[in-house]
Formats: sequence, C-alpha cells, structure tokens
Amino acid sequence: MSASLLYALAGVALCGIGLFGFITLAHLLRKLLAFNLIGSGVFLVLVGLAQRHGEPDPVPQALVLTGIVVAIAATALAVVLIRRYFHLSGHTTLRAETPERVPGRLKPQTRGDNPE
Amino acid sequence: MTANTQIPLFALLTSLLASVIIFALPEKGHRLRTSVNLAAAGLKLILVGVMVWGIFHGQSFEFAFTMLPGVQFVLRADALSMLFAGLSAVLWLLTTIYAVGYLEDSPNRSRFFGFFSLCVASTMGIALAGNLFTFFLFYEMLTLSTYPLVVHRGTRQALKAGRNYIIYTLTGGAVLLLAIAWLHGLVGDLPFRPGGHFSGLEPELQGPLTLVFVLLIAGLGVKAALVPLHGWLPQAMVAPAPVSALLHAVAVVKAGAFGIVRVVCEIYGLEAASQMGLLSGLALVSAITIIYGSTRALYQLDLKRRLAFSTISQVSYIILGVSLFGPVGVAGGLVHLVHQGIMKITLFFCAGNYAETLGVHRIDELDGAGRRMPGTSVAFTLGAFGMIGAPPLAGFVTKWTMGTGALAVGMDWVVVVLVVSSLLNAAYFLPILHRIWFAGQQQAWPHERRWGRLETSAWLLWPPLITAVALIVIGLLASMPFSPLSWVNLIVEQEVMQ
Amino acid sequence: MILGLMAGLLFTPLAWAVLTLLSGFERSRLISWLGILIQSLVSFALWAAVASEGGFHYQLGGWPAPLGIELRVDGLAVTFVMLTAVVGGACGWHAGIYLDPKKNWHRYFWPLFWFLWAGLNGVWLGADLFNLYVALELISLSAVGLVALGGQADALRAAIRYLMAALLGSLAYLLGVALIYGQFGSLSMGGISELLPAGSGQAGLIFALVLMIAGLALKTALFPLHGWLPPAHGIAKSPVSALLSALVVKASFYIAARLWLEFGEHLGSYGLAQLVGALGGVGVLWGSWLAFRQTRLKQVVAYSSVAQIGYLFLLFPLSWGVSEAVSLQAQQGMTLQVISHALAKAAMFLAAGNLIMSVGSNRVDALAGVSRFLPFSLFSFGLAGVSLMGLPPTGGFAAKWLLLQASLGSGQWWWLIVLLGGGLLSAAYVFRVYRASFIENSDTDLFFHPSRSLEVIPMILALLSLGLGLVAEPVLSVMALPFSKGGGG
Amino acid sequence: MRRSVGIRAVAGVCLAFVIALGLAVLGIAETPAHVDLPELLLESMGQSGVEHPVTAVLLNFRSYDTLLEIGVLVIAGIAGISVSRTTSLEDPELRTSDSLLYALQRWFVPLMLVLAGYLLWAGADRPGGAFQAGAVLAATGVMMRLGGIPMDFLRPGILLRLGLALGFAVFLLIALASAIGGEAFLAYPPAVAKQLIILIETVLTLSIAMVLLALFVSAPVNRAAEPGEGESP
Repeated sequence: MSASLLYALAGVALCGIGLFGFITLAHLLRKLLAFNLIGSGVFLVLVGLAQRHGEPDPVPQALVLTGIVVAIAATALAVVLIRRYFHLSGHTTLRAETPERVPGRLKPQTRGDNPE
Repeated sequence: MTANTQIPLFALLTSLLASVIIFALPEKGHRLRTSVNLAAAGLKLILVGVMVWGIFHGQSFEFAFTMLPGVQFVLRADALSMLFAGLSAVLWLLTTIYAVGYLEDSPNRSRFFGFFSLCVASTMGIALAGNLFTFFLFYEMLTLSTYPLVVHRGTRQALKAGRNYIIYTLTGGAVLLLAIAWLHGLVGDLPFRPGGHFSGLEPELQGPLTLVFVLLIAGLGVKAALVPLHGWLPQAMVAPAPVSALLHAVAVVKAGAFGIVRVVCEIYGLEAASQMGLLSGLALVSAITIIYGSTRALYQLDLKRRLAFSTISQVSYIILGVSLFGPVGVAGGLVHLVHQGIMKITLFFCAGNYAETLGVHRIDELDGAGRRMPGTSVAFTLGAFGMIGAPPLAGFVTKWTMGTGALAVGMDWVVVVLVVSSLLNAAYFLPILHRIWFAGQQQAWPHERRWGRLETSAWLLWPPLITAVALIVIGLLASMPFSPLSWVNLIVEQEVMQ
Repeated sequence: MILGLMAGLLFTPLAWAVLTLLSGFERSRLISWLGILIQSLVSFALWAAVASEGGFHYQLGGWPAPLGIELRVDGLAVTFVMLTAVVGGACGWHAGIYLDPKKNWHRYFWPLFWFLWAGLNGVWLGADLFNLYVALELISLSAVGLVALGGQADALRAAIRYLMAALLGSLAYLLGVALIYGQFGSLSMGGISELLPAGSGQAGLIFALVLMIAGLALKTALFPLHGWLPPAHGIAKSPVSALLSALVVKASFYIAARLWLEFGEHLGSYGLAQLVGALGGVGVLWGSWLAFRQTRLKQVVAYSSVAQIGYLFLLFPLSWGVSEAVSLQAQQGMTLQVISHALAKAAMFLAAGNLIMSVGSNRVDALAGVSRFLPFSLFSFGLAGVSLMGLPPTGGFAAKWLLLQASLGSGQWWWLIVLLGGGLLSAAYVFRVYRASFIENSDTDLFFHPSRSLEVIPMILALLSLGLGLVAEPVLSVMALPFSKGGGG
Repeated sequence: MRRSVGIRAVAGVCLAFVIALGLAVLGIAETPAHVDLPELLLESMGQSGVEHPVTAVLLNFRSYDTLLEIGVLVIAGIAGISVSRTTSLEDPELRTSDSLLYALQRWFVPLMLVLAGYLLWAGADRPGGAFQAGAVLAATGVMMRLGGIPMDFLRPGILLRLGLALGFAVFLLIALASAIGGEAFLAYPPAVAKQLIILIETVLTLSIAMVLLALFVSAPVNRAAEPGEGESP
C-alpha cells in the first residue's frame, strides 16, 4: 500500500465521519463543519487516488485548489447566512420552524411585492 | 398551399381567433363583442357551406403536418365530418344569438363568450380531425373550454358540478389517451378511413385490439354519457341555459358519440368490429342507457334535469344505430346526431326562456305558461313531440330508419327498445305539455320580467322558433338533397362502398 | 463566426455580472435588458448555426481534451442554451419591473442573475466532469444568494437549507468524479465513454456513477430528497422562483441524464434504472398530492415542481436496455418535458406573483373574484396549468405522449400509472386554483392592477409552452443532429 | 430511545458507505489509469508560460475552471453583502480592545503583507499562488479589523464592489482579448502568456482577499427584515 493510497483511505474515513455528522447534527455551524470534513475527505480521495504511481499528478492538485476555493466561498456564505438567521430568529437549527403564520389580507400596494 | 388545404384550417381558426379577440376586448364592449361573435359564426357557416358543396362535388379538403415523430396533425373534411361541422356551425350561430340575450346585464361576459368560442373551435376541430390523435387534441381542449362555462355562475353548486364534470371528463380523457397511445404503438398512426383498417386482421392482434376498443369506448363514453359514466351530466345543469344547450345538443355529448362513430366505422370498420364481437356489447350498453335515461327522466321535477336525463337516453340512439351492423342502422344513428341536436337545443332554449322570463325552474310551476309565452311553448311542444317520435317531425325519421335497420339485420329486440323508449318519452313529456297548455295558472310567476310587447326578449325568442321550424322542415323534406338524411345516406354509401 | 458566437455566449453573462455589480438597480436594469437582448441574439444565432451545420467541440484556451477543457456544442446543448435565453430573458425582463428599485439590496439581483445564466450555459455546454462541478456550484451559490435576497428569517432558513442540500449534492458528485479520474486519468466525458468498455461492470465505477447520480438527484429534488425545494422556491421573489424552478433544477438533472446516456450502458443496471424511475414516479404522485394540499399559492406551484421533475427521471428506466427507437423516444420525451416545464413553470410563477401582488395575499382562497379583475394573469396561469396537466396541444402533452409510447414500446407498462395518474393529480391542484378564482362572493373589491408588461411576460411564456406541442417535431429534429467533425476552435 | 435508534441507523448507513467507498478506492487503485495526463501536461508545459505545473493547469490549461471559480467567490461576496442592511461597520461583538493584539498587529501586519507578496511571486515555479496570497491578505485584514483599524473601503459601496469585481473583470477582459485576437476564448498568446498570468494572479489576490474580508464583516447585527410576498410585515 503506497502512501498516497493511505491518503485516499483517510479521505474515505473523513467522508464517512463527515456524512454522519452532517446528518445527525442539528446545529447549523456544526453541520457546516461536517460539510467541510466531507469536502476534505473528497479532496484527499481525489489527490490520493490519482497519484498512486509515485509521480505526483499536478492536475488533481489544481482541481483540489479550485475545489478548496469553491468550498471556502460556500462556507463563508453559509456562515454569513447562518449568523444573520441567528440574529433574526434566535435559532441555530433549521428544525425550529415557526408555526404557520396566518397571513391577513393586505391592502393592495402600488409597487413591488412587499409592503413595508 | 391551395384553398382546399386552407379551408378546414380557416374554419377552425374563425372561432379560435374570435375567442382570442373576445378575451382581449374590454368587459364593457358589448356591441363590439356581439359583432365579433356573430361575424365569426356567420363566416364559419359560409366556410362549412363551401366545404359541403365541395364534398358533394367530389372535392377533398385536407390540411396536415407532422407534429411529433410519427404523428400527424390532420384536419380533413369528409362527409361525416361535415355532418357534425354543419350542425355545430348552424347551432353555434343560434346559440350565440340566444346567449347574447340570455346574459344581458350579467358579469364576466367577456370570459363567457371567450370560452364559448373556444368551445365551438374545439367542436369544429373534433369534426374535422383526420385521425385519432388530432381528435384527442380537440377532445381535451373541449373539456377545458367547457369547464369555465359550467362553473360560470361561481355558486357552490356550480363549482361542485364543475368539479364532478372535470373529474369525469379528465379521467375519461386519460383512459382515451392510453387507448390511443396503445393503438398507436400497435399499428401506428391511423387516419380515419371509410371502412376502417382492420378488415384483414392478424389473429394475434385481436386480443389487444379488443382491449383497446373497450378503453376507447370507456374514454369516449364519459362524454357521451353512457351508463354508468353519465353522472356528471345532470349535475352540469346548473350552468346557464345556452351552455346546457351547447353541452347537450352540440358539443360535449355529441363529441363523445361522434368519436364512437369514428372509432367503430372508420378505425375498426363495421365489418371487423362485428366480427370481433365488439358491436353487440356496444349495442347492449347503449340500449341500457336509453331505457335507464328515460326512466330516470320520469322522476325529475326540475325541468332542466328532466331534459338532461332525456339527453342521456337520446344520445345513445346514435351509438345504438352504429352498432346495428347494417347500413340502414348506421344511417339512423347518424341522422339522429343532427336531429337530436336540433330538438334538444330547442327544448333547452325554451327551458331557458321559462327560467329567464318567468323564473320557472320546476315542472309544477309551469302551469299555464302556454298562455303567457305562446311562442316559446309552441317551440317546446314541437321539440317534445319530436323527441317522442311523432310524425312528421325529425325524431320520427330517426326512429323509423333505425327500426328498419334493426329489422334488416334481424335484431328485433332493438325495435322493442325503441318502442319502450318512445313510450317513456311520451310519459315524461306529455305531462309537461299538459301543464303548459291545459292547466290554469295557480300562482304568480316566481320572477317575472317583461320585455314590451313580446313575450320575452327577441334575442331569446327567435332561436327556439327557428329550430322548431327546422324540425318540421327536415322531417318533411327528409328525402331532399342536402337534408340530413340524404347527407347521411351519402356517408353510408361511402362506408359501404369500401 | 462560430468562434465569436461562443466567446459572446460565454463572455456576455460574466461581463454583465461585473457591469451590474458596479451599478445601482435602475442603471443595472437598463444594462441587463440590453444584455438580455444581446445574449438572446447570440444564443439564437448559435442555435441556428448548429441547426444548419451540426454540432462541434469547442476547445477553451485552445487546449484539446483531456488536457484542456472542451465544450460540447451539440443539438441538445444549444436547445437548452436557447431555452435559457427565452426563460432567463423573460424572468430578467419581469424582474426589472417587478422588483422595487427603492430597496437598496435589490440591486444585487442583477449580478447574481447574470452569474446564474453563465453557470447554466456552462452546464449545458460542459463536457468536462470537473468543469461541470464548478459550473454547478456557480449556479447553486447564485441561486442561494437569490433566495436569500430578502434577508428575512424565513427566506434565510430556506436559503440555508437549500445551500446545505446543494453542497452535499455537489460533494457526492465530486466524489464520484474523483473515483472516475482515479480510474481513467481523464475528466472529459467523451474520452471516458470511449474507454468505458474496459472498465465495464467494475464495482468501483458503478459506485462512482451511483454517487454522482445521487448527488445530482439531491440537487434536482428527486423524491425523497425534495424537502429543500418547496421552501426555497416558495419563498423567493416570483421572478427568482421562476428561474429556480424553470432552469436551475434542470441543470443538475441535465448532467445526470448526460452521464446516464453516456456511461449508463456500461455502468448502469436494470435495478438502478428501475429504482431511479420508481423514485421519480413516487415523486410525481406524492408531489402532486402535496401540491393539492397547500394553502399558499406559491407553495402549490413549488410542490408541483417536485412532481414535474419526477417525470424527467423516467428517462432512466426507459433508456436502459431497450431498443434504439424506444430510447430515442424517451430522450425526446425528456427533452420536451424539460422545455415545456421550464416555460410553463416560469409562466406560472410569474403569473402567481402578479396574482399575489394584486390581491395582497399569498393564499389560494384569496383568489376569490380575481377572475373579474385580473383575467390576463389568471389566464396565463391557466394555460401554464394546461401544460403541466399534460393536455394537448401543449409541450407537456407531447412529452407525455412520447413517454407513453416509450413505456408501451419497452413493455414497462407500470409507468403508465405514473404518467396518467400524475396527469390527473396535477389537474386536481391546477383546478383547485381555477376553482378558487371562480368563486364570486369575494369580500373585497380592492384589487391592484400590475402593469401591462408584467402581465404580458407570463402570457408569452405560457403561449410558448402551449405551442411547443405543435412544433415539437422541428424542435426535436435539431436535437438529433450529428456532430460535424473538426468544427470550432 | 427513539433518537438513539435513529442515530444508530445513520451510523450504520455511514459505515456501509465508508466500506463501499473504501472498496471502490481499493478496486480502482489496482488498475492503472487509462490516460497518462501528467505525460501530456509535461509535453505542453513549454507553451504554458509558467514553470510550476499546478499553476499552469490552473491558469492556462484549465483556466476556464479558475475563471468560474473566481466567479463563485464573487457570488459568495455579493450574496453576503446583499443580506447586510446597514452601512455601519460598528459591530460591538467584533470589537476587541486587547492591548496585546494591538501590539502584535504592528509586527504582524507588515510581515503578513510581505508573506502574501512572496506567495504570489512563488506561484510561478513552486507551490503558492493567488489564492494562498489572497488568504493571507484577508487574514491581515481580519486582524486589522479586530484591532479596530478603520477600513472604510469595506462599507457596502462602490469601492467594495469594485474591489470584489476587479480580479474577475481583469481575468475576463484578458480572456475576451484573446478571443478577439483570433485565438479561442481564454487562449493566451504564448509570447505574453507569462506576463498575462502574473497580471491575473496579482489582481486575483486582491479580489480574493477582498471577498473573504467582505464576508467576514458582512453579517452585522441588524434586525431590519422585509416580509415575503403577500405576507404581513
């Protein structure tokens, strides 16, 4: 078993742990961390599986770099959304759905869809 | 593209465009809307007339293009389609006139007339469809365009009727689609052709084709209100009278019956269908429907509901006719398509007049209506006698022809059905006539409205009078050229010649 | 010529994203409308070029695959590019009038809108597995941004849920890509499918395909992974909902379908195909039923998307292990379903937005009496509904007809239940809305009339979806065009 | 009780997933790859304009990926600032008046700026590049912000948006210029490939830092929300 294959298998384990966390954890930030864990696992598999013949393959490295940037962008956006959601609703999970509001009939407005 | 390919398309487009224009017109533009309506109806009548003349002289009219891989959209005018197209063109004009008067001062007229035109466009499409696929296209369009008419009043009852209507017809449509798709998968795209396609059939196809036939009849039978698929029809009576007239006399139930005629005569072929043993079943179902509808009609106290059950019974005459194996029976069935249409529309116009002028809906409120509304009542009486089959009216021609046809092929039991049905017709129509003419007025009319000297609005009075006169004329002149009967004989000749 | 078109197609949305990012709402609106015009013309020109000369491969940066990234410009791809131009253009046009310029944050609609468009074109044309991943993320993040645009708690919750689902789906897809790259050392779909017979039936590769399809199914909201869709599509602004339902979910489905059609023959199996089809079928029935039960208008439309997406997945069983002709029918049916659903659903969401705006409530009951005041939008809604029900002559009907033929032709009669039952159930929820609008005893006469152009746009889309059935043959014929070898840069 | 059963089921599923994935990885590792991409890459390195293969892949062979990737980053930035409803940067939660931090800042900020510059420059022939440099730059910004150093360009305004868009816009312009110049979209002329790539890397570094920083500051405390379509406020 070469070292790079070991990386790939570590990636497999990370994917599994991350998936478990992603499904079971309710707190949104933890969910997000679990997502990052899966992401790292996937990147490890991508790099480890590709360069098992000794020579490093630069293509998957470049792919992983791209993937990391995308994952960071998504994570940062998610953190912004979660923080704002927390400030507005006081919830840190998605489960605490507010009960269905009973929307009253509004006066028609002149423009736009939202009266303020 | 020559004129011969364009005319069927134009005949379709006249009412389609009229519908678009009417939707676009403002609600208040009554005069303009009425003009558009009448102009379109008149134009369509002329186009149908041109086609009738052309077909009589051996021309053919066809418009076709490929719509989906292996599926053609075909509009073709043949003798059979002209029977239905002519009927709907004439009755559309009259019903439009009637509806303009009937809906005076009521809301949502733009919507009403828009869908009304759409409904007629669908009927035209059904008449002109050159294959089952095209037929289905317009068949479903008819379902959709009639729904807003049924629920037009927006009352709880109307919405309930609309819901039932749509459940019945869409389910029927789904069954029909399955049947058509299956048939298409088995044998490909089949145009309607006199004599049908299945005369020299491989035995292994017989099983699936029988099943397909049952599905086709079930799908079409919903609109044709074959028992036990008739439940929507009496409920749909809550619609305004012109709608009921249209649903019963021209569009919906006739579309179903017409479809059955097309399937039996021009897809399967009379010969093949009877060899496969399909026609006896059909004859039985239609006979049951005839008796059942007439019997139920006896017990209805509401005038329009009685007429509705009468429709269930009468439409099945058409189906009974085509399932009689022989050419004379087919002629009887087909001619009833026209005759029943004219008779039933007369009756519904009159029922609408009673309701609109006097506020009368129930039969026991009709006492003495003949004196108050003589014109309407005369028309009603003629329609009722026609239904019963009294000579020399149109209904008599039908029943006579069908009886002859049944005897010719040795199906004597059909004559019994015809006689029983006529007796039942008399039993539920004559008491009404008695009340109208011979009973004295017991109480004040529920909601009387007055229109100057005339018994009712001229828009409402003329259409039933015209159709009533037509009943006498086509009964008396049944053997003249271009009369429904002689036209039907032309069709049957083609069917048999094949 | 082709080179310029391709550069225009790829460049315009990205450039317009930058331009609109730098301007305020009203100027962005003018810029965007100009951009929509340009992009639509370019898309149409490309479609016409492919329709007349056949498809080609386009090498980005001049590097051939597998080293560089190649785009595959074939009939199916340009059909979808064209669809995006029509639906995206309509939504952009509508949004410009619909969104309130006084709200400062509405300006961010435009850059997100253009990035979304760029991502969609990237997916339709993409033929490189990793590039597709990036394009998918471009779409997902801009879609999430669009959903969150209001910034209220409900929208944020929906956006977060959507983001989580989309991210997980993308990772599953990427994991599959990692396995495939490990096996073949290439990312080009065309190259891999040529190499596939060697790896036929290998468990690892089958697992890779399953992962990719599962991830994409999550992003497409295939039952039972649909939970994120209705909140997100229901709560977004109407033009955004229209974009999401019409185009965004189709992007991930499109990739799944391409994968299946290219790799499925060697890596798929009867069981997998039937499983995916069955989930789609259950989705049709369950989604329609839930749509029927909703009290809020846009939720009805959103659940209807879950149902309509289910039909698409019938492609999997109907194209696996069947004759060439049946498979072709299934593919054509799928394509028509995508197009007609995109047109109809966009029309429906835009019309729903108008209706909600005019009655001031998002409940279905509130529509009582609206048929008197807003027949035009109601009519658009109705026409779009006809297509969803699959009644003739709409595109939805043409799609259903082809799928029916394919199920009958392959002897898989059980899909008939889905196709016919789904049509009836969709009639149930569509007619529920009609019915509400026909009720006359409304307690209010206060109706706000949206501007005429807001009403015209959904009508045009609805008419297109209606007419699609009539011109299905020419549309499908472009799809089937062969590749012209050596075209493009 | 019920919850623990659910968790066990999830754990079982995840375990099964790990085993299946592990077997897939092992199975694939046994067979050699069909295409030798590194070989192809080496052959084309001469025309790429840079010496480091990863940079060559990122900015030349697969530059379309990178272009879209920067697009993703910009989107995240846009979406992030779009939910913030205030022009104020005063967020008491983020304000730290730690004197140690303040002292460290004087040392770290210049050092990190140098480091960022180095990483950018190193990208051409060894590990490093725009993203790494941008991340360090962003970290510098975070540190400055925590220390309360005013950074007015981070207010939602034209400067911020310009900063977000700059790297992406330059990249895109070069891509377009190459298309107009007769090459394919995104094809650099080999003669100036190196200069172009360095230019792109530099502006990307700035924009990446800007996006990350903008996302860091754009979740301020603000309760102003608007109601959804057809809902009461």
